[in-house]
Amino acid sequence: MTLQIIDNATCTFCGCVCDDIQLHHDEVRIHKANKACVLGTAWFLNHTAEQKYPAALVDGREASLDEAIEVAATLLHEADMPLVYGMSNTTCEAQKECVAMADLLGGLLDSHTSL
Amino acid sequence: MGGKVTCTLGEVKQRADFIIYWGGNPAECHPRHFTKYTIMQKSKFLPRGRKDRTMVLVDIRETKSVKAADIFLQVRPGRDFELITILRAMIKDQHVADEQLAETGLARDVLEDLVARMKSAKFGCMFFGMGLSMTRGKHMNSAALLTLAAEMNAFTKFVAMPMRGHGNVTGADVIMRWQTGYPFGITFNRGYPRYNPGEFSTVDVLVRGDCDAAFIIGADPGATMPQPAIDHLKRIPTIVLDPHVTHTSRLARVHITTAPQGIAAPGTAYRMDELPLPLKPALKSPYPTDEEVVRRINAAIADKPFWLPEGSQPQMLTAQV
Amino acid sequence: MNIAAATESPPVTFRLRRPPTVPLEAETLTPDVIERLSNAEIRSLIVYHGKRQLPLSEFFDVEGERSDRLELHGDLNKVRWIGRAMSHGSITVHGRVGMHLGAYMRGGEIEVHGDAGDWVGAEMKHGFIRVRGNAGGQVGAAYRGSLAGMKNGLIIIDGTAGLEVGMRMRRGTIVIGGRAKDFVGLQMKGGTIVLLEGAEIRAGAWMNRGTIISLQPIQLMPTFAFAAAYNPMFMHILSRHLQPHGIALPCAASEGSFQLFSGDLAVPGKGELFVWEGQSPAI
Amino acid sequence: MLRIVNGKVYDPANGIDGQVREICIDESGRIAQNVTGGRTIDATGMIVFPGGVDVHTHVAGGAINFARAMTPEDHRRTQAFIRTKTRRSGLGGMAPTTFATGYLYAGMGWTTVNEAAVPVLSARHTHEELTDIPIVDKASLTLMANNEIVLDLLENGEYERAKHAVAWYVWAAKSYGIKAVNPGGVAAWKWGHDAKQLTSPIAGYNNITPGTIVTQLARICEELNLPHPIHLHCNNLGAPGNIATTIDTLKHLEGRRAHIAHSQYHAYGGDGWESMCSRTSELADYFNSHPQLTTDAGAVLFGDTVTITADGPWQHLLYKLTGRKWGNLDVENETGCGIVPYTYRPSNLVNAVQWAAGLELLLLIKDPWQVFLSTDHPNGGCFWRYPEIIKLLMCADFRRECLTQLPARIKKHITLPEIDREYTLYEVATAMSAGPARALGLTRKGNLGVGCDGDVVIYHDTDDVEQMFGHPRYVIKGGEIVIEEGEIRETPEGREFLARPSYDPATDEFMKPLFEECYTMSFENYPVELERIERAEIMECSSE
Repeated sequence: MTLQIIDNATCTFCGCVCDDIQLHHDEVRIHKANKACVLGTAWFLNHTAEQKYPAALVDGREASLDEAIEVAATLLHEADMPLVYGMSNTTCEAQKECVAMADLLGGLLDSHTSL
Repeated sequence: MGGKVTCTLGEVKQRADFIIYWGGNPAECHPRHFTKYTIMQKSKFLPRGRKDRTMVLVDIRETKSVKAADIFLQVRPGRDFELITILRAMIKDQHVADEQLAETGLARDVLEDLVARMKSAKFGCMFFGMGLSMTRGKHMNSAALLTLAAEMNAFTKFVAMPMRGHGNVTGADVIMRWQTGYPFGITFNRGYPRYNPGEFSTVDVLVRGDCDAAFIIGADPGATMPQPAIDHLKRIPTIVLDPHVTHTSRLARVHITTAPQGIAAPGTAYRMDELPLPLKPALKSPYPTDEEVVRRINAAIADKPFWLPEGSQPQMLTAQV
Repeated sequence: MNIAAATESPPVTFRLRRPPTVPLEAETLTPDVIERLSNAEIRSLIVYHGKRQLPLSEFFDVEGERSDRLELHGDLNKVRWIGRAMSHGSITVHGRVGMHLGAYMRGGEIEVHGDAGDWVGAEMKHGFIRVRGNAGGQVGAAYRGSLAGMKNGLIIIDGTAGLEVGMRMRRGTIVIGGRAKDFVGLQMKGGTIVLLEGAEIRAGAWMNRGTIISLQPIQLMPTFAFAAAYNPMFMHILSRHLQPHGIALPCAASEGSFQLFSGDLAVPGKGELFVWEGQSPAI
Repeated sequence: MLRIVNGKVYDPANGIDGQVREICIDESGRIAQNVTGGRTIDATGMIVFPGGVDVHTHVAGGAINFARAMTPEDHRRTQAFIRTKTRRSGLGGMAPTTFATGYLYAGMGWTTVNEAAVPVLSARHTHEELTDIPIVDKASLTLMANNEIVLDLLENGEYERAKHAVAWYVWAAKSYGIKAVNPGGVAAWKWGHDAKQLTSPIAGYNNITPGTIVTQLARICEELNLPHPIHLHCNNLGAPGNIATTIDTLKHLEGRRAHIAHSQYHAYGGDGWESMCSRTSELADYFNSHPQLTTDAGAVLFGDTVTITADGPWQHLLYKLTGRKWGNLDVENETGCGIVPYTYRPSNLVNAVQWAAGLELLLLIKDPWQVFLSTDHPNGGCFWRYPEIIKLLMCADFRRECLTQLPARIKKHITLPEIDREYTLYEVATAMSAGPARALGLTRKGNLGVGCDGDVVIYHDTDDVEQMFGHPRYVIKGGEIVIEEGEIRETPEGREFLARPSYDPATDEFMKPLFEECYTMSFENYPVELERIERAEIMECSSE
């Protein structure tokens, strides 16, 4: 099977954020990450498009995405002092939504930087 | 009061003839840093590449990065702040006594040589890692190195930069700054952003038990934080978004599986020098992106009554001058 | 401490009835606000329980009204900003108290029979704070980014204190009875810090001016230089200033002398760090 | 749809000077001849202006974002915008957050802003911030006068190639035009030097001088037909005696159009801080005899601010003078910037001269179509203080009162006490809206003619000028009422203006190897994708 190639892909494993990686993939799995370092290669090759986990878990049981979103919203909305934390391994687009969430909730907002 | 004097990595690649790595191990933690950005690169100003550059590594132990260094300075554990402060004094020709120098584990001639090299550099750059910023003294250790770099500009061009780890942590920092004015450690409980690391930073908040719900994304505090913090996460409703079921997911009320960024989720990530780069996902994930899920949670929250009562205006807690 | 007894009305007392589950921001707990209000008005003052705005009476039983003397009872370790920017009057707390006690204070007195959190007397301008127990970090310090911490006044912590005591302080006096953690007097610009039991590392780091006095041996920054050994005159004056509070500094040459170190050379600064060598002073 | 009746209209673009006119805005948000239905605002006793246009400000991108992180102490004492159910929170002050920037500009009737300094490398970042500035429309300028690829081409006499490279950069950055900062000086600063002589080769080069860079870039902007001419920050900013450099720079323009940024900072005589004086009359004379030139004042107001400029050498000097904080950020191959918090004090002779010089320029340049309101935000003062400047321009008595606060010896250093001119409302409308819009080539801005954007500000007509301009009765953006009686009603997203100059398609191929030599990111990832610009409005520029 011939693999599809993506040029100048960006690796977000470490703060170097190298954007010159050539990825060879078959839509399910990345088979080769040219130019990536040992850490980056592991990062690219260890993620797949397989469905390994349930869409969501609520109180330890499998749940639908819709249900999990509603439960999450309710728990966060009820809290007197909710915390929004993390944002390292995610995109800027998601980070903006997280800042919006803390603003909307009137809660705490913090990233890995504070550690 | 010092400050922060920095640059993009391309400037280092083009110009830096003198590079210090302090408390970091790029050979193992940022493997392409040497080759892509710093010591190995040739440029029009440094045509011989590695030969035109000097690299100093400062750390408490020998790491794999030592091989790449011209000079390795082994500082005594916990004495980084003292050593940097001594260097600040030495560049200004202030006399520091021998026995006090010795506390750092380094001899006078070694430090004098270092100062001479720093001053004679055309363009110096200091990178610092978690060996500096996460050990005793923490933010003051980083501040010390940034101040030393700023003060070096009285003699020659000098910059400093943290070696940020953790993927896109820089992006979070940059975005929070433009949307809230502060980089981290923020509360909105009065309806506008306030900042106080130590008071609003997560470890402290969790250890003191100051929050009553937590939304965790792109991090696994259940694996990395001190036990009292983890215990509090167990006590309160915790919600986790992650491509994997993590330690934190297992103690959470809600876990939602999302597509990994840059592999199956598109968007942007910031490099450690605050340069944004586009992501080019190769795979199509069966899971939604973080962006999509957070947006949907926000929409669901927005459908509920707004937390500030109609017409109420929280009192601001302004500085008193 | 003798809180002026001869005021015309009895104090307003606050008894915690429901412990807050998240931080309770109560900057209205200050004489400047309370002295103008009736009991009912005091009860309906807004406090912030996390993000929720609630009347003070949700958390406190309030007795009395219209007094500039406040008495607080209970474990208030989650209650923040008590006595913020107060200009006169007094606050007495029986129990622990949370962060920012007496921050931006301009006058009056605060006494805590218990422990206090971080930022006691941060950026205060005048007044007197006494904490009978331990305090957190940043006592009398500057908030992040501010050029100056405490500008005048007196803070006495009988117990231990946390990091960065007196960070960037400009004037005034801080006394720490127990041991203080790292970075006492960080970037100090003036004023006096007295350490009765010494401190951990990096005392006086990057100080520009000001005085740190330690009655116990202390680990010095390498960028401090020995200047002299003597018994400075001002120690008498300071001792007399602190004596009403039950604190005595050794002054007599017969008991020993002070080693004076100056620094921080890195700035380069003209700060003074005195370390007592001699008999243990009686406190 | 909206109809504004009975207001006194000041619309300099159409020569309307205080006549009562009806202004109609149709459902597309444009000024129309007539509309039926919709709301009617009775503006009896009020005056009607086109929305303000800021020709030169720094509100988005790496530098201002650096400044935000450096000044938490200012955020704590400043105005906060409290979150509402639909509106994001924000902080004002010296370096406002993006949301607050939109609220503050709209709050005083400004509806278009031009971010004047964007390194191509951080253009992607700048656009993300611009997207987060609500209400106002935006444009941005790309920094070019220290770009090493372009400088190398000019050094080798490859003018045509340089022109294509500039055009390529403008489109790669999705910007609106070219900003030249301290030509050659920032490149020299990367070695710790500066470029002070217009005719001496810059550090690292043999042929090109700051003067040749100015001449060639002005020509390039003209030949590319960019809507805005070269936007020039002259060499030697802030230095006593720099008037000579400034006049010399203007001569190097050889009669071409140009916009000179914050000229207050470039109009000093003297040979040191003690003898520093204002030489604004000389500079004003030059403008008065060269109508193709425009400028903005870069006025200084007393108080706290944070200075941000791509002029790194100046910032290092300022840091040494203040001993406070200093931030510096050099951007590979292109530019750099410095950040220093600063307090302008009336008791300080230099600051007093700067304060006077900004006002002098606004008053001595005769044609308000040539000189515009600006503080070079946040350098000379924060943009939300513009109403104070308007008051200073409209009230000579108030100016004289302020002059008494200055050191007595100031008189020998400035000419402001001798100036009696007072701005009329018509002149204010020109300097804050119609003029900057025309200089920017934004034909639908600063103009209440039919077909133009429905950006209108309505003030109470009162004698208290500062109150009047600081608190508009209504602010209308694209036909929507966004501010009413000081309350924010709506926060629509603004548009972004882009210019697309044409360039040889082979430029990509030519740039790639040069790029890869200098930069650390992939060439293909460098240009900002057009899809990232929300509500882009593209001006196609055809070269002759």
